[in-house]
Amino acid sequence: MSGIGAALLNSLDIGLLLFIIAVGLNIVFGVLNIINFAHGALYMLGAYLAFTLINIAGMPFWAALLLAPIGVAILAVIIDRVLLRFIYSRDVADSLLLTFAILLIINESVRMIWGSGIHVVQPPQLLSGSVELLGSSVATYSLFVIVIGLLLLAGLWYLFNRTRVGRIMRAAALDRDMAEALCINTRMVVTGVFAFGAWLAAVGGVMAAPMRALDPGMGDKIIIESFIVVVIGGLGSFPGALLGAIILGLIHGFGGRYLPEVNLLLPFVGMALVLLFKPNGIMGKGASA
Amino acid sequence: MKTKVLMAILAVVIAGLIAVPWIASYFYVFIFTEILILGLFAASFNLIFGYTGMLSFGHAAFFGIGSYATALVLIHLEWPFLACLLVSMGASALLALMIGFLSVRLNEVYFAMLTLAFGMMVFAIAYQWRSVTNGSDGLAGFTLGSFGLGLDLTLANPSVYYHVVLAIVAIASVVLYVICRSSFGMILRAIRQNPERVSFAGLNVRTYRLVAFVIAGTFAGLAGGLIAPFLRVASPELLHWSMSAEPILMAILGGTGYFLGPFIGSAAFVLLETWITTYTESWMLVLGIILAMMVIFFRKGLLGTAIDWWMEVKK
Amino acid sequence: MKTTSIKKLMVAMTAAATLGTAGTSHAEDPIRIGGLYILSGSAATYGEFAQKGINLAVEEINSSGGILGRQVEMVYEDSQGKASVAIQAARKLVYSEGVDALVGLDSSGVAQGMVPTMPELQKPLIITHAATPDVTGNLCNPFTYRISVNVAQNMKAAALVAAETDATNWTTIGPDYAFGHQSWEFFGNYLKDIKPDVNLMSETNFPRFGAEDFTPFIDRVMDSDAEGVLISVWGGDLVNFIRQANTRGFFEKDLEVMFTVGAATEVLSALGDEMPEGVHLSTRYWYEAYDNAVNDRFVKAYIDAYGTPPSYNAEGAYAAIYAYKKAMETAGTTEGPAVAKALSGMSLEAPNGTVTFREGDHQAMVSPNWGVSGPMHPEHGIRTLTNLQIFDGEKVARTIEETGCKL
Amino acid sequence: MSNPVLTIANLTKRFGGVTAVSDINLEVMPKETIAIIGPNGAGKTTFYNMVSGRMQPTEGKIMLDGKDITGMPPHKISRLGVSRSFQINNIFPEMTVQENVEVVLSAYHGHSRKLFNIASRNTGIQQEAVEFLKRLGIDSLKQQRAEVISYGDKRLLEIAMVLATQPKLVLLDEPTAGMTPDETRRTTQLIKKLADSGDYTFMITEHDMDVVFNLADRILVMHRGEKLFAGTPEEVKNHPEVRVAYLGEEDDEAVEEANP
Amino acid sequence: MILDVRNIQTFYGESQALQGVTLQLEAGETVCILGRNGAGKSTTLKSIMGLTPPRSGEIIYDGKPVQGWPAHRIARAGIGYVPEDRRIFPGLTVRDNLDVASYQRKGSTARWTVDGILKKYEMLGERADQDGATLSGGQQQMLAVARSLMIQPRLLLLDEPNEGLAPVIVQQIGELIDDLSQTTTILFTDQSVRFALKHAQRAYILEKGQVVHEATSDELRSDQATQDRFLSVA
Repeated sequence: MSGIGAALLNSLDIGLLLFIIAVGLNIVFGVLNIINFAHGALYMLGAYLAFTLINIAGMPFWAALLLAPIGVAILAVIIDRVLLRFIYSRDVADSLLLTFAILLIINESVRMIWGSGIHVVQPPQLLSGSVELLGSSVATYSLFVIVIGLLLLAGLWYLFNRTRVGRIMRAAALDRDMAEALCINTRMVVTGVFAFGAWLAAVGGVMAAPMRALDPGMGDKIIIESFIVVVIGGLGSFPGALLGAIILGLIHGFGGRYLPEVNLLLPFVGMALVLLFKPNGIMGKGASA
Repeated sequence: MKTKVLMAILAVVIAGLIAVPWIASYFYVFIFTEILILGLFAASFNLIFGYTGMLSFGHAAFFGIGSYATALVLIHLEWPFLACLLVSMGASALLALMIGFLSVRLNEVYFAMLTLAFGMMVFAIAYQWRSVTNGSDGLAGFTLGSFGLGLDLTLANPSVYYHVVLAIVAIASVVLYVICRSSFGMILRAIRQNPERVSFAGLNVRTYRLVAFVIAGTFAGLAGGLIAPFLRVASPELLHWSMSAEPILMAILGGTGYFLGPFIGSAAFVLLETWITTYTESWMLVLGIILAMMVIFFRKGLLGTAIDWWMEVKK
Repeated sequence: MKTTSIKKLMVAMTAAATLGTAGTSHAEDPIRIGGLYILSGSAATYGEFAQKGINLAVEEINSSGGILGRQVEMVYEDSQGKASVAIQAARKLVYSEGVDALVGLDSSGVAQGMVPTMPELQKPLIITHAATPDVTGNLCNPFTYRISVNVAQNMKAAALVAAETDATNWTTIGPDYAFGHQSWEFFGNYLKDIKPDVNLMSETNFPRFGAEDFTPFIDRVMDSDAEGVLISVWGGDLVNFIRQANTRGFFEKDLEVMFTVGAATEVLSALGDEMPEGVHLSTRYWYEAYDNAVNDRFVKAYIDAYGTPPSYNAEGAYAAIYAYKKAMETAGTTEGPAVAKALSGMSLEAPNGTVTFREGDHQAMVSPNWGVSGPMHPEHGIRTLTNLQIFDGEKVARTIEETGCKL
Repeated sequence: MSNPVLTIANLTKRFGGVTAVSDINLEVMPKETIAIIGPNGAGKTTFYNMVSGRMQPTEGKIMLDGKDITGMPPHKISRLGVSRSFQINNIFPEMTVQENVEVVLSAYHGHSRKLFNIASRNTGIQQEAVEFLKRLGIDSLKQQRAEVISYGDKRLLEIAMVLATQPKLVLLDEPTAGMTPDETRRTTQLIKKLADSGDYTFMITEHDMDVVFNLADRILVMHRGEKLFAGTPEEVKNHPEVRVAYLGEEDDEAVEEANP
Repeated sequence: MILDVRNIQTFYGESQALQGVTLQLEAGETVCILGRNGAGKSTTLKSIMGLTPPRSGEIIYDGKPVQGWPAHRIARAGIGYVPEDRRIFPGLTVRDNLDVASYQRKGSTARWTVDGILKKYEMLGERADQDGATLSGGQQQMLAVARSLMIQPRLLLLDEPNEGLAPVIVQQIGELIDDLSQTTTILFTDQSVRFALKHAQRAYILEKGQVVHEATSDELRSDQATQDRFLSVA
């Protein structure tokens, strides 16, 4: 039985990291109707910035967790102002293509700046051990990821439901014209939301850095996973993103253990099934066939 | 007058293409073979994207299945090449029918995501079904026998193979072109511009989208059948989603609004890659910048922009 | 009027098409060697290592008079780890860049696709990294050589190491593609031969390549009654694997753990002291394993130039350039078929000793290095290897019959 | 007496708790022009959407020529002979004016299933398309891209496309909305001419009362989803309840009753 | 003069909705725009608000030309807007619907606050924590008007405030307009002559995107011919 407990914890660990990464993708889609192909690249940037701050500048992990995402968010503002502003009024296909171009540019830039070697970041001393839980030892850092993921979920819920800024974002997403007529500068909301999505991607990157080796392909590895999370949970729904992330976490956690022959196939089967029967995702708005 | 000029240009281009092995350096035989095959792949994609308005992110599934089909037939049955291509087209048509049947009812993002999922499922199967597909290594080491139809062609000679590809791509392009210009093709263009109006004209839009999807898949399969002997390998990367991105980039680069756009895009893509990689390893960076510029400023692609420019000059 | 403009167009087209063609080679032109490595994406670090090794060799050779009195010039292409890309890139190197010889290949899949096309290109290829046995086996041909250790050699050595342990129940954790599966198959077969009473468990573990999270597989092995485990995960995946295994207490269990690519320097330097002590690590070349002048010079030059000890991949690439120097000077020409022929049966002094390309299959008779991870190196920031074992190259190689190569 | 083209019985549409269309009964006779009017929110568009198959009715029946078409998808209803125009332009912007009509014609004639007949060589359909453009007086624009012609001409093009399927019943949804007064006059005359030709049965919604009274043989007045009144234009003009609906003369007594 | 609209022409794509609309409002007035469906009433308000910027013509608010400004800037200048279909933000509570709109110009004190409104309009106060979308039509209308007050408007644009509402509610809306008109300039549209004449001092009649008649309420009340001609079915 210890196997199931361990697999469960492991699934949660994978799932909540995926949630942290994918929820930004989902918010950007929900509010801006943009499928951000470069989301994985922004996640990678977050991880590399954390590496630079921790291993090269010698800062503590906590400082990197604070600073790296801000750096990526600033870059996102530039991307928004220089490139994306041209395509907000166009159809989704254009945003897919433009963000794909941005992905290529960021990927190659990362390789030019940081080289192609494998880098690792140490978890902070406080979190580097492991604890006994559910009959198996679990890395303290994994628990930290789970906790941060849940905190982020709570924070997002609080932001969107209990703060004025969050409500303004929702209002702007629901009805841009009406929001404008109520003194809300929706153009700024758009930039802000894109930067916020990038910030979340980068938080995911910093969180991943102590458990995942950094290499210039790490963004590509995560982007399709993030799509799967978002599609399964429901485009534009962040509780959906959590559900999707946990489902994918379970597929990896249990699929790897009990169905290793098809563990490459399973996520895509899950994604296709959801799209076939609930195209808007399990928690998506107006789900219908 | 205008048609005459166009026909003359086309004739020169075709004559030039036929003459490639004699007028260009040997390497360009390979480059042009690749351009033609990828051009056909991109043109097949553009039937559903540029004409019908469906952004598929799984088109490589058909390209890949075509390459595996040809490779498998060559390895196990040693049939003539033409027969291999027919098997490739059949296999991809069948796969397109299955995927299309489930996918065409979804729109936009959902269609893109579902085709991505199906494409990656096919990739995962090819990657892991070692007994049939040889897993991650792919199928290699097959040799081309005869061409078929009693023609005595040394297919192993790259120049000969180039001419065979040129002939087949030319025939396939004419067929695709006729389909695009047919009443059916007109309906497809109408569906992209205004699907609802088409259904109010009494047509089942879903059926038309499916037929277009299957035709596109079949021609992608033909392109895949041509690429396997050219690359000497059928490997899983031909099925990967990043391979699905290539025809999208080519179609956009060349111009989705024109039949020849994807071919121009394929030529630009392959030549750019060849030339740029000579000077820098950061080819992806250059490609990213070019793509961003195309999407933002030249949405009509190279061909569209050139035609607009020409019209401007003539005025 | 019209004919003239068409003629002009034809001329222009021809000119454009001829662009980029290499001129015919003259004696004073440099000898060009094409390098085909992964230069982008997750595994780009391997291409970078090879380039570092090659650059050293080229600098040394050029500063001491070149090959046949001509300077050496490298031209690189990115294989992207894809066979389809690599084959077209090789054609570009040969037909457009006019290279005289090729080195390279990291991925086995790429090698499997590439190798059958070599006779068509009529240029020799020395594989410096890709380890699939087939390219010096049933896919062998007169133009293809390998200077690095292949899976069969490494697994034969691994079986010898494993046979000396007390473990009888063996399983594996390997990437879910050809390399992982092949490693396990060869290892199992050899081990069964040497020590018939071992038990090869049917419960094997093949996480997907690039999986990032290996915990489910680590747990599975820990829950099983395995006593020995062969781990062929490599690169960034291996770094992830070991860090995750540490947190699960995997190395505290009473297990014989063998990492088939564990002593790769990029992995060791990424991990530092997170690499546990007392596990079996292998690499295709360990920089402190050889006590000879060539190795001393190579290691010193490498550390001076790049600040880190050389990886196996850099060594293979470095030696390959010297192999071409010797072969071209033996043949007295850079003509592809002649150079290829000269390589067959040739021996050269490389950092890992005297290396001979066996005539029967063109595989270099080299040995993997197996050792046990020891204390941290005082300067290099990586684990040292203790109990180093270097096997006789002939002894760990398959027989020609076994390879299936008919040359 | 001929049979009605369209028979609508107890047609009702509810969205959640809101009843958008409530229990409408109507018979449309061949060759007549019937107008449907009513203030905003009266349910005209929902009514249209049900007849053309865009929405499924909650209750009731729609019969075309005695055949039950309730709940059929739009393309089937269109095949059976109901053709509609839309409030906003619904053409193919990147095609020429003539091609716009050809699309509809080839759908109607079944050419759309032919993969290998070059459309531009199909002279039969081309001539027919030009015929329809002539009928609407826009044949001189046939080679223009549809997106560049004037707004009024686009609406005429749409009517040409609607007519091209030889429909038993033509639904026009605010055919003169957004037109300049000049265009409105021209369009009204054209529709009048088509209606007088006796070839078509029209159902029209329109806010411009001049247009309505000019064209309609009968008028159905809807108010808050219900049929308020149906009759000839004269009757409608003089009907007190209709005046109330439009001018908003609330029954003051009713207000007081509800507000004791 | 607080608002001076001069000959504006507005298009939806190529469909011309306004064919040159001209109207003026003095500060403190309550004015109504009458007209049938599709006459251009809503478009006139949206054009003033900057939501469908006119292609030509001028809009002078408080002495400043505001055409071409983004809508939020026009709103910040003090024009409040209540759209035809109310457009309450679903999923946000009544209080939050008010809160997102709260805006205060620098150097001025806010006359309207969330708490102040919830207190003044009991109906909203009782439902402060209810999802705005679950309110009845009339309640939503109240909320929409209240929400527009949160930007501290000096001029309020109300688009068909009565549409689809029961008579008793219409009466309440009328009272609300009367109350607000004590302190705020109001421009509203309506299809109902009776209501308009009861609550506005002047009216413009729009037809086919043009002002076809302009009169004080008293004049129009006795002018049956004009009423019938422009507003009835006759």
